[in-house]
Amino acid sequence: MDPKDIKKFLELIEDTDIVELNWEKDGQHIGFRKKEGAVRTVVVSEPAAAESVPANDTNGKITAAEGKAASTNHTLKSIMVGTFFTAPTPDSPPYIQEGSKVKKGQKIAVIEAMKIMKEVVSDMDGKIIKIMVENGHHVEYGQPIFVIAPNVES
Amino acid sequence: MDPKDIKKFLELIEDTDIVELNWEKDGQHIGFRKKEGAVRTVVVSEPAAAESVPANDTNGKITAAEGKAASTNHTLKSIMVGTFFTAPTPDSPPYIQEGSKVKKGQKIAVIEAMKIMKEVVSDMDGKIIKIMVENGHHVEYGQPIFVIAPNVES
Amino acid sequence: MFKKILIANRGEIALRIIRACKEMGIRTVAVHSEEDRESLHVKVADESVCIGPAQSSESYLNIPNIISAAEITGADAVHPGYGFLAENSYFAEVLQSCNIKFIGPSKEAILKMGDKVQARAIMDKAGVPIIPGSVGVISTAEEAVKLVRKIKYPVIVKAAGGGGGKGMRIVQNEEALKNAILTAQNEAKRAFGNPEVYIEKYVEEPRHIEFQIMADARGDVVYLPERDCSIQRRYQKLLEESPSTVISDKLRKKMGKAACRAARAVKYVTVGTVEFLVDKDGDYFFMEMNTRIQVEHPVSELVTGIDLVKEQIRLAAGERLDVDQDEIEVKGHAIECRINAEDSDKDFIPSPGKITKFIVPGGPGIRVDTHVYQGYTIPPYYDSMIAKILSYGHDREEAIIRMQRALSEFVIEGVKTTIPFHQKILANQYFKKGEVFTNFIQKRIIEETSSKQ
Amino acid sequence: MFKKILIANRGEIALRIIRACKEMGIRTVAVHSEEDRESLHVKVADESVCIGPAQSSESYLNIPNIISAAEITGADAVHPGYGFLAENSYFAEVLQSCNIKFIGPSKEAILKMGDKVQARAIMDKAGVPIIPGSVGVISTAEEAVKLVRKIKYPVIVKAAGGGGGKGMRIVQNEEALKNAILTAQNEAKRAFGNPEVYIEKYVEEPRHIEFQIMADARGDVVYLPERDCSIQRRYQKLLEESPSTVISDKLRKKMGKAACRAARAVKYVTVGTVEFLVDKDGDYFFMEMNTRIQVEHPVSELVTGIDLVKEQIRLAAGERLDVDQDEIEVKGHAIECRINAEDSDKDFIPSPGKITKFIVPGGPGIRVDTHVYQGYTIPPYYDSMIAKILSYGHDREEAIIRMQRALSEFVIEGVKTTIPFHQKILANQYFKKGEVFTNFIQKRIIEETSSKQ
Repeated sequence: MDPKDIKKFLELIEDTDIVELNWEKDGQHIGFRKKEGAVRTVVVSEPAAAESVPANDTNGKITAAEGKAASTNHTLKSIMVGTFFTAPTPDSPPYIQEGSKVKKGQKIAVIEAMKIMKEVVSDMDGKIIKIMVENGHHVEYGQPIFVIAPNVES
Repeated sequence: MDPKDIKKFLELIEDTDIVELNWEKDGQHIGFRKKEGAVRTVVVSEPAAAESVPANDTNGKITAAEGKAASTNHTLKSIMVGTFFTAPTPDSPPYIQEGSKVKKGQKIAVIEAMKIMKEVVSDMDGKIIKIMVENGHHVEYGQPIFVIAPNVES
Repeated sequence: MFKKILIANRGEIALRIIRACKEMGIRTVAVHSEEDRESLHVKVADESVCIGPAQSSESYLNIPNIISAAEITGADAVHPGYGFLAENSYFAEVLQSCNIKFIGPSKEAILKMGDKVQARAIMDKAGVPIIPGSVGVISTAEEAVKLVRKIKYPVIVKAAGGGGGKGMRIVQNEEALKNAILTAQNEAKRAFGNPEVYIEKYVEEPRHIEFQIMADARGDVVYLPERDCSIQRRYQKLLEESPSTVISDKLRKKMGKAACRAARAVKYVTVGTVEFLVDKDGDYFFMEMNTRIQVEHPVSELVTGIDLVKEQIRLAAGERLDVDQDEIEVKGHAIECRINAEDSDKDFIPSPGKITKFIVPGGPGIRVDTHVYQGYTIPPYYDSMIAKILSYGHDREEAIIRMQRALSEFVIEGVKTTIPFHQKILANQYFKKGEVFTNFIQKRIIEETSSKQ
Repeated sequence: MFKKILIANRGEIALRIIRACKEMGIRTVAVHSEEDRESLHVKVADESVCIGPAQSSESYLNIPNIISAAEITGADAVHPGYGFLAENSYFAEVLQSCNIKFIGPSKEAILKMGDKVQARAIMDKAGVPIIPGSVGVISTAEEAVKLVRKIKYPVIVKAAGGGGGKGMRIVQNEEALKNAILTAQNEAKRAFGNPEVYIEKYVEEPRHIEFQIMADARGDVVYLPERDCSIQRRYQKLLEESPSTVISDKLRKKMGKAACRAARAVKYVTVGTVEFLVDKDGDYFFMEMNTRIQVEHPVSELVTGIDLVKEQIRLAAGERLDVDQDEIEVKGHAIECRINAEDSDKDFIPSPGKITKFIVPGGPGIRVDTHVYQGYTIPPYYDSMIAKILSYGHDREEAIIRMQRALSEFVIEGVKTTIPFHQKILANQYFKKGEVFTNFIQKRIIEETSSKQ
């Protein structure tokens, strides 16, 4: 992440009551948490057009590479409201970790709602790039919970 | 005036309570009168930049000529509120008519306010192009009352 | 008292409830669909949770997500507003099982009043006048023919699970009756999942008069002065006022007491409304009970000074009524106009879109309840009501003039609204004289307008 | 009754007067400067006339153009609002000579109350308590020294033609007195064209309590419950309420009657306000009379139900009072916050400019009087007040909470406003207890804030 971008973000959240900010360039997600409040999420699902244009300097090459990744990475969003857990019980090991390979249909988390645990399964074969919600935190409808890099067919 | 422009104006005033509309291209004035209401005036004092650019077809030449006139013509505005008269008494002949040559300081109208007649004098040597208010009608502050073409020093 | 209330609704009523909570020192949780992120109720609440996509069925009617939202935010009560889950007894039941208080009556009271046939029987037993008609559900055409020979035509066939005019058929003679029963059953099944219908004598040119009641858990019930909601279009209320021009002090007392009996008969707690039809002779008949706060509650607030939403919350929390019947009196006159984003010139088709200019009326005697603002985009998914304008005056004439003044000031650009239609109603001579029946819009506005053209 | 009223003012008060006229069926003429073409009062009036350039001296104070505007539009009365020409006896006189009714008292009453020294003498004669001090104008320091030896320090030197704190000097001892007289005379001459000064005993920690009166041409006068306007900053009122926390029913009656005597003493007609200082012992002293409608009139409207602007117009038209003193009672409690486009963090410097977002509060018990809207540009030429928010509650506590709720909803972007400052006042413990004196802002807000830093 470019230091200029970091500075820009810090300026943006100054004077707000945002206490936690997650920024993901490849998948183009911005998640933030408000003080005492519910989780609010802004999802920019389409990477900006400019980023997929290969640039012509050293920095540019990196951008181009990132741009390519961005167009393939996938965000799995919560379709329910509840509490997010990375493991089926407090004592069990987590289903997966960042970097884990996953199969389509594989259990990767649970969300507890109304005393019932609902399993979250991966919707594709690939690799977990990022777990976007901390274990035990709340999720709302539509909130990004995982970034998955699909297996490249080549 | 272009028939298209006329049509555009008619569309604009449809569904409004405007009952009288004066449009002056050279001096760029638009005056309109509301039903039962006070006179409302919009003054666009600067001719649009585009009009001073000579165009390259037959219509264009006329536009260009008008554009030139517009940049030199002068609008005399009322600096008081009252009733506008073109003559000192109902029986007298009018001070001037459209087309009259006038000298700076020459009486060209009177405005009656609070039973007192205040003279309106021309603020330059030139020719009256247009009397913008009808005899006996009301004027408000800043309302254009005359368009004067100054004498060209050549 | 509750510490945190989740508002399971949107729009102006969500905002209204949040306002009451703020004034009571109760924290608030707004829930919202993805579409409603920029809605005012979300911005004004202390917390907010997105509960689903735009479609109501997946968001504002999504019971698991709403209850999860209450759980993760630690809300100890849920206010359902009106519409959506407000009269859903299952929702009330699930909340109860989760130890979250439903701000409304018991699930039993909701169920009893929700079944129109059962409600009729309970009212009859409680001594509340009901419209002559079938005692229970009508199953066959033969049964219907026999009944109607006694009560005479015209009659109306209604859905037991219904409301809002759906599944209703007015029948003028015996030939039409059989077919009407079948059609109504089919329509009722489609609309409410319940094909049961019943028959009532059709009251001609009635007024829609309703009584707001407040009841506590101890069984004390009081009524507020009536609201006249006769100005309706296709069973949708457009303009409400209090008091009514035709209800005498004596009749008010009689009907008010009947409304209280209705509430007691189902052990009603919190606030509710008993709706009556009043015929030309001043006879009144129970129509139905709304077991929730209503859109038009502010007209009663203006003439009595009672904050109904605060009272509703207090009563739901188990507190006692703090006002006696004889302390409640009508003072002045209030009118509400529901401003909808609809094109009244084009058969009231909804007019969603971005509000490009919005200047609300103000000054003396005007109250505005709205969740929209300049720059807000009205989504096409929900109710078209975008504002309620209320006027208050010393008398009906002043309230009407104030409303006319307010509507003339109200600037809404970017969408079509029903403001011009309300201006027609307010200027109508029959309206000014107070001669309003439930057919007013059809007879005095729509037919008169078209006959002039 | 008048057929057409010209409103010689701008801003919220022009809109307020137009609203009253609309409700009375009177046509309206707005006058405006070139700068104010887009102002709401111009849009809402039936007609409008541009009377001059932006500067008030050339437009809203331009008597010939305003009277011409009344003549060409055929207005039969002029309402001056507050400020500008509202207390200009010459304006009242010229209108009278043109057979146009000035909506206010006679020019004689304006003159008498405008000269503070003369007013003191008239009040003294009428049995209205005045602050001990000079009987007339003080010309020399020697005269002053002699007087103050009798009434004791501290004293205050005031301009006879003054108001709003200009030309005022508080003097603690004899050494400072001579200099104070000279300085005040110079300042008064510069500000009001009249160097005359007088001396009063300085009342410490007083409350500013004022009584709204209404008087008809027959000489009947009634008073409304008091307004407490002690919350001031540099003699400018910020927040007003009715009733006051310290005025007993008995004192209200005593002061109200004194206010009526004050009005009768100058044959006052229409509405006006008698301002008093009330000291710690509950003794009250006449301060001045405002011979016009005031900014804070709506708080009295909310607690009495009387529409003061309508009454003012009725009384100016020669109609009689239609309310008796014993019919006027306080019901509930009302608060007004004046929202100014000022930066309260930067010594209240004005903050003109474009309003980029504007969402007004609403719901129960809230009244908003404002002439601005989203997209409007606040010009730098006039008063910085952009809105008045009023809250009404059953009691003071509810009114405060409602106001806090309303201010928390009020969104104004693009300019700085005094909303945060009002929030500080409302949250202050001394304010909540009702312990407010005219030094409240200085002592409880500004000094406490700076001592914390």
